[in-house]
Formats: sequence, structure tokens, C-alpha cells
Amino acid sequence: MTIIHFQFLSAILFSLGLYGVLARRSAVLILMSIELMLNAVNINLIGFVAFRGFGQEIQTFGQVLIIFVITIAAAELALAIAIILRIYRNKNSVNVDEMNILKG
Amino acid sequence: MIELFNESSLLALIIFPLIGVVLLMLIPSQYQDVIKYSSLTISSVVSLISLLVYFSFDHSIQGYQFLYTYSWLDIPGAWGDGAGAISLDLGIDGIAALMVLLTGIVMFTGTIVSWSIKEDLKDFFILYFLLLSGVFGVFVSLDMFFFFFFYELSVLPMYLLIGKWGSSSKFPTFARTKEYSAMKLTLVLVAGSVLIWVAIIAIFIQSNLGTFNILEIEEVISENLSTNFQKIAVPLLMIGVGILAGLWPFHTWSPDGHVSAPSGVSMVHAGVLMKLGAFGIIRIGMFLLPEGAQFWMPLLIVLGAVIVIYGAISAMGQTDFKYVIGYSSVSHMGYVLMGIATLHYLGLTGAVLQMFSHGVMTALFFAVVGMIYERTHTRDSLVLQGLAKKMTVTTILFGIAGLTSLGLPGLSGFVAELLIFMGIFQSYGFGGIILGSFAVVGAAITAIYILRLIAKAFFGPVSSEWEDLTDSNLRERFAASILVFTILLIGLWPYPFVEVIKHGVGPILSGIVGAI
Amino acid sequence: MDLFLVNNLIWMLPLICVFAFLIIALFSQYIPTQGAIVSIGSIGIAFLIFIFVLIDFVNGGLLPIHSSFTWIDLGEWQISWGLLIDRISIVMIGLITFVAFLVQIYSVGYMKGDSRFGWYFAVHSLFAAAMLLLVLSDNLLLLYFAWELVGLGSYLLIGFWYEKKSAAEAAKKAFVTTRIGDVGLLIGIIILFKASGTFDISSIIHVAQEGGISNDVIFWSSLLIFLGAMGKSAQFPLHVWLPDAMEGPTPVSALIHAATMVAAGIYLVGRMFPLFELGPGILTIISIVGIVTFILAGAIALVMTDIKRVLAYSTISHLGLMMLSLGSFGAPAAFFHLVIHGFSKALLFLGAGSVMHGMHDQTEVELMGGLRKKMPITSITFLIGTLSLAGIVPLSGFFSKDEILISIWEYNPWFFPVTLFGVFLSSLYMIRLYCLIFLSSARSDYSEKAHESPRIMTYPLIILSVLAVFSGLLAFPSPITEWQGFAAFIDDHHKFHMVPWITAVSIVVAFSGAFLGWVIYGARKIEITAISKPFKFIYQLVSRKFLFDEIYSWIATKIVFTFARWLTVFDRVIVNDTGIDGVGNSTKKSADRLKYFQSGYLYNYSLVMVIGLFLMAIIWWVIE
Amino acid sequence: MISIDLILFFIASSLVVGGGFLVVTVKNIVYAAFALLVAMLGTAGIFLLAFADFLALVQILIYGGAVVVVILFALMLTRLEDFKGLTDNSQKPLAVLVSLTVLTIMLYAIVATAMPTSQGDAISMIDLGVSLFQDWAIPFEVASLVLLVALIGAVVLVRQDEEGR
Repeated sequence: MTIIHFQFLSAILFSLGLYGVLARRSAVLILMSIELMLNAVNINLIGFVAFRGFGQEIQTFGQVLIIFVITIAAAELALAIAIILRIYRNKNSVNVDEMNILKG
Repeated sequence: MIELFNESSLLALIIFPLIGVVLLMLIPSQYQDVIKYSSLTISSVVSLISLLVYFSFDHSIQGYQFLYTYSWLDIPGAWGDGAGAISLDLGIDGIAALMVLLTGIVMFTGTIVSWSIKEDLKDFFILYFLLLSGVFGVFVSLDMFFFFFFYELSVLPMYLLIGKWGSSSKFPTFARTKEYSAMKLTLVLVAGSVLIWVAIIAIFIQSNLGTFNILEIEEVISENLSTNFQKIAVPLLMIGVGILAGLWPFHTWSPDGHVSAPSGVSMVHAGVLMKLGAFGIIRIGMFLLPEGAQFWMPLLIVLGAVIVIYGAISAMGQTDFKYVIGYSSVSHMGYVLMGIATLHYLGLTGAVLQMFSHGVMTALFFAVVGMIYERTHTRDSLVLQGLAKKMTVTTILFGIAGLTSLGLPGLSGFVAELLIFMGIFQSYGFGGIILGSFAVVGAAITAIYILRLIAKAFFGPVSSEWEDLTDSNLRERFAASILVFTILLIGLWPYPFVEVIKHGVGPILSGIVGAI
Repeated sequence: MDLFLVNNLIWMLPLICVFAFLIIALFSQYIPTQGAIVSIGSIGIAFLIFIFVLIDFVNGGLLPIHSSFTWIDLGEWQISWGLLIDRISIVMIGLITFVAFLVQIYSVGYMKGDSRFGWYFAVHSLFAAAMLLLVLSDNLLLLYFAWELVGLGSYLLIGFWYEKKSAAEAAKKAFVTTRIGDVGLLIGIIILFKASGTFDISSIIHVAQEGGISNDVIFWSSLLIFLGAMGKSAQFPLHVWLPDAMEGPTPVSALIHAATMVAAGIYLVGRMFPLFELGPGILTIISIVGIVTFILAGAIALVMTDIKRVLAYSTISHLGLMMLSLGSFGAPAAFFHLVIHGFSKALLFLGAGSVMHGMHDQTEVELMGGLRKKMPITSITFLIGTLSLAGIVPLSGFFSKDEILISIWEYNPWFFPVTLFGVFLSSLYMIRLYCLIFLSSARSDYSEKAHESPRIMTYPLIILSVLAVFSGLLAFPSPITEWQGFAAFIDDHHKFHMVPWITAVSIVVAFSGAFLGWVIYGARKIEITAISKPFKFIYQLVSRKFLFDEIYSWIATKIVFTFARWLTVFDRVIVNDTGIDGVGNSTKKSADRLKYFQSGYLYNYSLVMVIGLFLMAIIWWVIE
Repeated sequence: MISIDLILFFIASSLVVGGGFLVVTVKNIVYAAFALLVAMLGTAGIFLLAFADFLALVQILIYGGAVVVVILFALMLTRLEDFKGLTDNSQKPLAVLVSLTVLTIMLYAIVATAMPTSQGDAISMIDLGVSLFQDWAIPFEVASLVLLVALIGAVVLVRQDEEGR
């Protein structure tokens, strides 16, 4: 088990998430895809932290960093969901291709 | 106690207005009187400090005084660890000391004049103090980063101050809404500050010291800042800061801004804010980039002459009080630029004195125009007539400001302009004589438009429309009398002021090869 | 410095008047007589100081008295303020303090009941202070300082009745016109400073005489300084302000626009005379300007019908004569004429004021006539002033004119006949004025009901007329004392002398002018229209003052202000709306076009974001 | 040589990849949510394999518990008709292309810059706690503030307007 395994996994997961974001129509699904991408980042990070031989201290720091990532992800999700609900209330839909009021 | 004062008085100049901001935020806006008196208290405290700073400034000791340092951020790089690369370094030389005094005076009188604002007084003062905190910051910063930071801080509140409390005006052929003026002012100045920021970063990188501190960079000018670099950096800076000093053709924000701004803001705008530009040229342009400055100054002096004449003639074609004074400000800032560009001891001293004198003078101008506007609700000199009969004291105050503006001896404008003229004549050989003559002619044109304005608006029979005008009240007279006193003091006894200016001018010119 | 040295006491001269100004300006309503007493007292004290200095001088005393201090210290460049009393300034102080004293007393009667009585005296004090400073200053800068303040005093007093539109305009015109000259003066002073490194008059002259200043610089700086003198002393073509300045109260015209301020130009040229001598051709220029002024103004004075304007043009004319004298190396004669003209013209103006006082402020001579009976004291004193100014022997004006003629004959012989013509003109128009006002019979209701002025106004007239009669004697060397005559007093090299034939010619010319005047206007033996008929065009031209006002106002409105308005439009439309706003507008326009790229769909945006990242990666790769 | 932890890694990563694949492909959104849960649990397993016990717990608690539940709640609050038969938007082919390209680039980058690997150490939860509450105490508090603000923001956003609109 080496860093490369983690990196590969992370890359695949990230691409899947990216595909989800680009291709899906439901806002909730896009949100889920973003969560996937965040996870991909975390996997990459933990791979480096654990198997790069930084030593105890940096390893701890890396984990703390991931905790923060998760925290921020949670905060982001809460707000995003709130926004989606708000949009649903206004437009009666969560489909992103029905939302184009920013059209020029 | 004295040590505490020496160390922290400059910091106090920046912090106290901010404390005022917070304090005012906590006062509910319906307590008008509380807001008025607390803002007066704050500004008197700050002005008092600035006064103390000025008078305890010892011009017989070389170097910057009232030093204060707070390390903020390290920037590691090619230059090493860059410890304290960005730090709040405060300190003043003679030039800055005078500017601090000017800001104190204008701030205090501006506060008094602004008392008459009816709408959202609290928010007005919050922004007003924010603005002044920035202005003080620029004058006392010895760190380019904070110089820039405070520079921006002093520009942005203007947007809201003009956009909200200003007045739109409609002229026969065109209109200027306050929103337009506010936006133009902000955009033009911010565009200028982009150039400044580029120049500052370039100096930071080139000096290769890992510090923004002006004094430290000054020591390595000859090694690290090559002549070619200086020649490139100076125009950036000159245009960037010059915009704030009304450099042609980027001056139009200034008259329009004046026309739209409320009088208290106009006072600060013309009295202090425009000085930041000239101060920036001196502080960074000349002090850090002496060779570049030397290379570009002939252009600047010509531009200055253009501004002087152009501004004066433009003012002559205007009928709106504030436009006249706005263009007159542009014209007078032209003198400052010319004085700076002489690279001559006399000229530079005169330029700094002119900055001070013009600051006080325009503050008086706008205060008086504000008094008139509040009572007549017009600033059109074609409509106004015979005000002298009804508003005698106001007329005298306007007259004093006007006479200062046209350079009457005994008032501050004369001394400053005289020194500038002498400087111009002494430098650049025959060209200096020609340019100097233009400058003197500019002062004569000033006489034409000022006296024309007085004859039109103040003299003549009182028309029935203005039968029941009242004269200025005690509050306004008090503010004006402070300014008048300053004008007279400099006009009659400039000796102490010049002594202080010399302290700052000497080191700057000593860095420039061939300057006298 | 020890404040109580006699040298430093001369600062009291201007300072005491400054204090009077401050006291009256700030507290006039709390002082009895609204402060007039303070003003008169201060100028009285100044006069006493003058007497003190004079006595001291006569007893072989202190001159020159000198005192100075540093005003601005800029290392290499020292700018100092200093006062100096030498022989020239002692004369000027005497003239100023004495005339000012009398005029202020007179004003108490003349200005009685005016709503700004206190302010009037305040400005008078300010003016006196500035004028004293002007003649006392030992350097050009302080002189310029006072020069401008004097102009301010004049501005405030001309515009004293600012409710009148014409007064406001006249004040503005006076200030601006003199300001044009002052531009030259200031430039000249600074050029001299550049060349010599000092403002001090005697040092500059010393350096120049040693050959330390090149001829070009001397020429240009002298010319520019002379421009300043032309403005203040109302020489052609900068004379236009002085007739308009008559909008001010008449005592003001007497003091400022006849006796003192307008003499400042003469004083300046006289002071700087050693420098002017060195400049090639400068004196010729001065002479030409002087003689043109002398003749043209005299001609205009002949056709004016407004009593004050006649006197104004007469003043211009005589100032021209003084300039001419200066240009002919006749500085002492010019000063002598300055003093005597000062007394006489002040007398005439005060007399005119008295007439106006009796005539309800009418100034048109066509409405007067026959006032001799109704205003006997005014009439007699006015006659004395008239004769003195006309140069009738043995009144004082005769002697000063005689000295000027001598120096013109000696140095500028070509100008001599023209000058004689001018002398003829000046006695003609003076007599004409007197005849029209006082002789024959009343031509209007106003003159029917005219009355003599109160004593406070007539006493100054009497005192001045005594001087106008006797001050000419100063020209002669005294047999008892060491007095060598006025000319020698001003300049040691000058010896008093008379040229009999010139004196004779002068007498004849003056008398013939006076006689002709009497014949036409007094005795009415010749119809005036009969003479003027053939010269209709010239008459028109002269009575329209050679169209100077028209030309200037055309230049001002049609060229200067039109240009200013165009520049304003240029500034707004081209510089601002096209230049500054143009940047903003073009941004806005391109945004209008580019906005159609925005589909509004979130997934489009994110796709483009990813592609962008992608491109950046490629670029980075390529660079690496 | 296939070690035991490598096998475990493959199991966990197949959970992650499979779950992720399902999230972005299934037509029923509720299924997608459950697939997300699977992927999250797989990630927790990955954390365990990288000596991050505490993180694994956090992952399960926050993602497995909170996040998925919140998403399901959100689904319940929105329209149910769309849940089955989700369609993708019009740029699907492009999306496939772009994500595959990105994947290729990343994989190439990974291979091209092969990292030396060394065996990691286990981190005790005590160390982690000490680090979190001593060295990183202030950021930690700030993060809590961020959460609080997000909470308030969410409440404000979804609150019914006073007029009931």
C-alpha cells in the first residue's frame, strides 16, 4: 500500500464527482457530487500524511487539517441545502436547467 | 507620560477616529445631540493630539520622530526570512508634521460645519472619521504597504459620503448627479491606486530587502534600485498619486466631486485628500526614486504649468460657486506640483507650504459656500446678488478666502506661492523663467475669477429674493475663524512653519543629485 | 534685538495703523464715533512721529534709520523684512501722514450718517498702514507686500458702496488692472532676486552698479518693474481703472487716487532709479509712456463733464508728467511735483467732495455753475488748487513744473515742445473746470439750493490751500539754514538752478492756457462749438476716451471669457465625457455585447471553469 | 506480494469507487443518496487504513450520519415526482469527455511524479486531541464560529417569510 494507491483512488473519485457536477441535472445530486470531490481531496491528503514519512507531528497536523475540511464541508452543505430549499420554494423545481435568470 | 506620548501619539491619530467610529455605532441614531457632541469631542481630541504632535515636533533633531513599529507579517523570499516585511511603521518628518496639523485643523472645523446635516448624521460621522483615520494613516506611515492601505481607506468612504449626503445639480446644458460624481471619483482614484500598487510592489521586489519600510529601502537605493528601474517606476507613481493631486487630464473627478459633495466632505476632499497625492510624490516618488524623479520632473513642471493656467481659465468660465472653487483647487494644486518639480529647496518648501495653505484656504472656501448654500439653496453666482448686505460676516470670510487664493500678501497663499515662484525661477534656466512667468500669470487670472465672483454674488443691490437671509451663526463663525487665524498666521509670520518644513525637505533633496 | 532702540521704533509707524484697523474692524460698534477717533488718532500719532523724525533730521540726526529681521530663513536664501527711513521716505511719510490725517478729519463730516461709517475708517487705517509700509520698506519683497495691500485698501474703498453695481465693477476693474502690472512687478522682483540673491534694494543697486547683473537682466527686470509702476500709477495703457475708481467716496479719491497710492509707481521708479539708469533704453521707454499719458489724459480731461472724472484724468496726466520727469533724469523734480501735486490734488478732490456735499452728490458740471457765492470757502480754496495745478506763478505747482521742464530740456529736448503743449492743456482744463463749477449762474435746482459744507470739512481745505500756495518755496535754498533746496535734499548731486528762458516760457504757456480757458468758459467770449466743429472726429475720439474702455471690454468679454467658456466646454465634453467617461462607457458597451455569452446555466459555467483549469495546466506544462 | 492491508484497501476503494459511480449514474435520487452513503463508509475505511481512527469515526458520524440524512430530508422537502427517472443535462457527452481527460491528466501526473513511500505511524487519539486543542485551538474556535454562522444562515434562508410567501 503506497501513496500511489491513494492518489489513484483520489483521482478516480474526483473525476466521478466532476462528471456528476457537470452532467447531472438535479441540484441535490450536484451537491452530492461535490461531496464526492471533497472526499477525494481528503483521501489524497490522508495518503500523503500517512505514507510520506513526515513524522508524528506533521501527521497529526494533517489529520487536524482534514477535520477542518470536513467541518467546512458540513457548513457548506448546510447552506447549500438551505439555498436549494429556498430555490425550490420559489421555482418549484430543483433542476438546474430551469435556473437561468443569470442569462445575459 | 512624555515617553508614552512620543511612542503612541501617531498611533493615537489613527486609532482615535476609529474608536470614534465604534463609539458612534453604539449610539442610537435618534439622539442627535449626543451624536453631535460626541463627534465634536472625538474630533477635538484628535485635533488636539495633532496640535500637540506638531508643537512637540523638534525640528532641530535630524531624522524621523515619534517612531512606532508593530510587526504585522513576514514575507520570506529571495531576500531571506523577511521578518516584519509588513509592519505598521509610523513616524513623521517636518513635512508630515505639517500635514498632520493641517488634517487636525480641517477635521475639527469640518466636524463643526457638518453639524448642520439633517439626515443620518450618525452614519455621516462614522464614515467621516473612517476617512480621516485613513488620511492620518497616509501622512504618518513609513511603510509603503500601510501607506497604500490607508490611502485606499481614505478614498473609499468618499463614495458613500458623496453618494448619500451629496447634492445633484442641474445645469442648463448638462446635469451631474451625486451618484455619478461619487462613482467617477471612486473609479478614477481606484484606477490610480492600481498604478501606485504596481509601483510599490515593484519597489518592494527590486529593493530585495524583504521590507516595505521606506527608510530601510532608502539606504539601498544606489545598490538595488537601478536608474532604469526608477525611470519606469516614477511615471506609474506620478500618474497614480498625481490623479489625486488633480493631474491633467485626470482632474475632472475633482470639480465634479466638489460640486456634489456636502460642504464638510468638500473641505476634507480639497483640504486634505488632494494633498495626499502631492505627499505621495514627495514621500515615495522623490525619496525612494531620486534619479527617476529627476528624469521626469521637467515633464511634471510643464504639466504643472498647464494645470495652473488650464484650471484658472476653466474656473473663469464657470458660474457655479463650487465649480469655480473646484477648478481653482486644481489650479492651486498645479502650483504644488510645479513646486515639487523644481527639485529646488525654495520650490519644494513652497510646495509643502502651499499644500498647507491651500488646505486651510479651500476648507474655508467650502465652509463659506456651505453656509451660503444652506440659506439660499443655490450656488449659482448668476442668481445670487447683493449677499454682502445680508450676510456681511460670511462675505468677509469669503473675501479672505478669495484674497488668499489670489495670493494677497499677508495671507498664507502669498508666502507659499512666492517661494514656489522663486524656486521655479531658480531652476531649469531660461525655461524656468518662462514657466515661472506662467505661474505668476495664473495668480493674476485667479484674481479675475475670484473678484468677478465676489462682484457678482456679493456686491450689487439685494434682490427681493434674498431679503430675509440670515447671516452665519456663531458655530459657523467659530469654525471659520480658526481657519482665518491660521491663514493670517502663516501669511504674516511663516518663519516657524518654514523651519519645520525645512526639516523634511533637506533630506529629500540631499538624495537627489544636482538638486539645490 | 532690543525693542526700544530708536531704529526699531519706526515699526510703530505702520503698526499703529494696523492696530487701529484691527480695533475698529472688530469693535467698531463699542467705540464712540464708531472708531473714527481711533483712526484719526493713530494717523495723528504717525504724523507726530514724522515730525519727531524730521526734527531729529534737521538737527543733524539719525538718517538713515534702518531696522530689519529675518522673515523666512532658508539657509542660503534669507528673506528679511526691514524698514528704512532715508530722505526719500521721509518726504513720502510726511505727505502720506499729513494728507491722510486731513482727509480722515474731512471724512468725519463727509461720511456722516453712512451705515458703514466704522468700516470706512477701518479700511482707511489699513490703507495708511500699507502705504507707510510701502514707502518705508528697504526691500522689494516687503514693498510688493505693501504694494498689494495698498491695492486691497483701494479695492475696498472703491467698492465701499458696493450696493451700487458700478462701484462693485469699478473696484474689480481697479484691482484686476493693477494686478496685471503687479504680475510684471513680481516677475521683475524675482528675476532680480535670481540675479543678485537678495531682495534688498540698496544691495541690488550696489550689485548692479558693480556690474554683477547682466544688461539683459537689468533691462527686462526694470521693464517688468516699470510695468508694475504703470499699473499703480495709471499710465497708458493701464490707466483705465483710475477714472472708474471715482465710484468710491470722494475723500478716498483725494487720498488714494490722487495723493498717495497712485504716487506709489512714481516712488517705485524713483527708488529703483539707479538700476533703471543702468538698463539700456529703459529711461526712453519711461519717457515715452510718460509723455503719451501726459498728453492723452490731458486731452480727455478737457472734454469730460463729470467733476471727479476731470480730476481723475488730470491726475493721470500729472502722473504721466512725473514719469516723463523720471525718464529725463529728473527724479528730484518728480518727487517735488509728486508732493505738490499731492497737496493740490487732494485739495481739489476735497473741494469737489465739498461741492458734491452741497449738491446732493451730483457730479455733473453741466448741473452746476454759480457756486462761487453759495460756497465761498470751497470756491476760494478750489481756485487756489486750480491755479497751483495749472502752474500759475507764484503758486507751488509752478515751481515743480518748472524744475521738470528744466530736466526735460536738458535730457530729452525733443519732448520739450510736446510737454509745453501738455502744460498748456493742463492749465486750460483746470480753469475750464473751475469756471464751469463756480462762475456764471446756476444751471439746475441743485446748484440753486447748494450750501457751504460744515467746518470739519472746510478747515482741511484751508490748511491744504495754504500748503498749495507756499510749498513751492521748498524748491529754493534757504539763506539761513542748511537747506539746499528740495532737489538737493533728494539727491545730493542736484543743485538748485533755474533757467530763466524756460521759466519765462512756462509762465507764458500756463497763462495763455488759463486765459484761453477763462475766455471760453468764464467770460464766454468764444462759443465752444465753433472751435470744436472742424475737429469733430477728434472730439468724438477724445470724448470716448480713445476707446480704451471699449477695446478692453471687448477683449475681456469677446476673447477672454469666450475662451474661458470654450475651455469649460472642452473640459467637460472632451476631457471628461469623452476621455474619462469614455473609458467607462466603452467598458460598458463591450459588456453589453459580451453578456450574450452568459447562458445562465450553472453546469455550463462549471464546464468552462474546468476547461479553463485544463488550459492553464497545459500552459504551465508548456512553459515548464 | 499482496498484503492483507492492500486487500482491505482494495475492498474499501471498490466501495468508494462503486458508490461514487452509482451516485453519478443512477436515475433514482434516493438510490443515489444511499450510494453516497456507501462511498462515505468506504472512505472511512480508507481513513482506518491510513492510521486515522478518529477521522474514520468522524467520517462515519458526519457524512454517514448527518450529511446523508440531511440530504434525504432535503429530498423529502422537495418534489417527489422527479425522484425516479432523473435525466442528465444536455452537455453529458462533453462532461464525459472532460472528466475522462482530467482523469487521464491526473493519472499521468501521478505516474510521472512517483512519490517515494515510507511506512506511516499510528497516531494516538490523545496526540490528536492535544494538537487540536492546544496548537490549533484558535482555528478550531473559528471553525466553530463558521459552523454557527452557517447554521444561522441556513435558518434565515429557509425561514418562511413573515407574509408567508
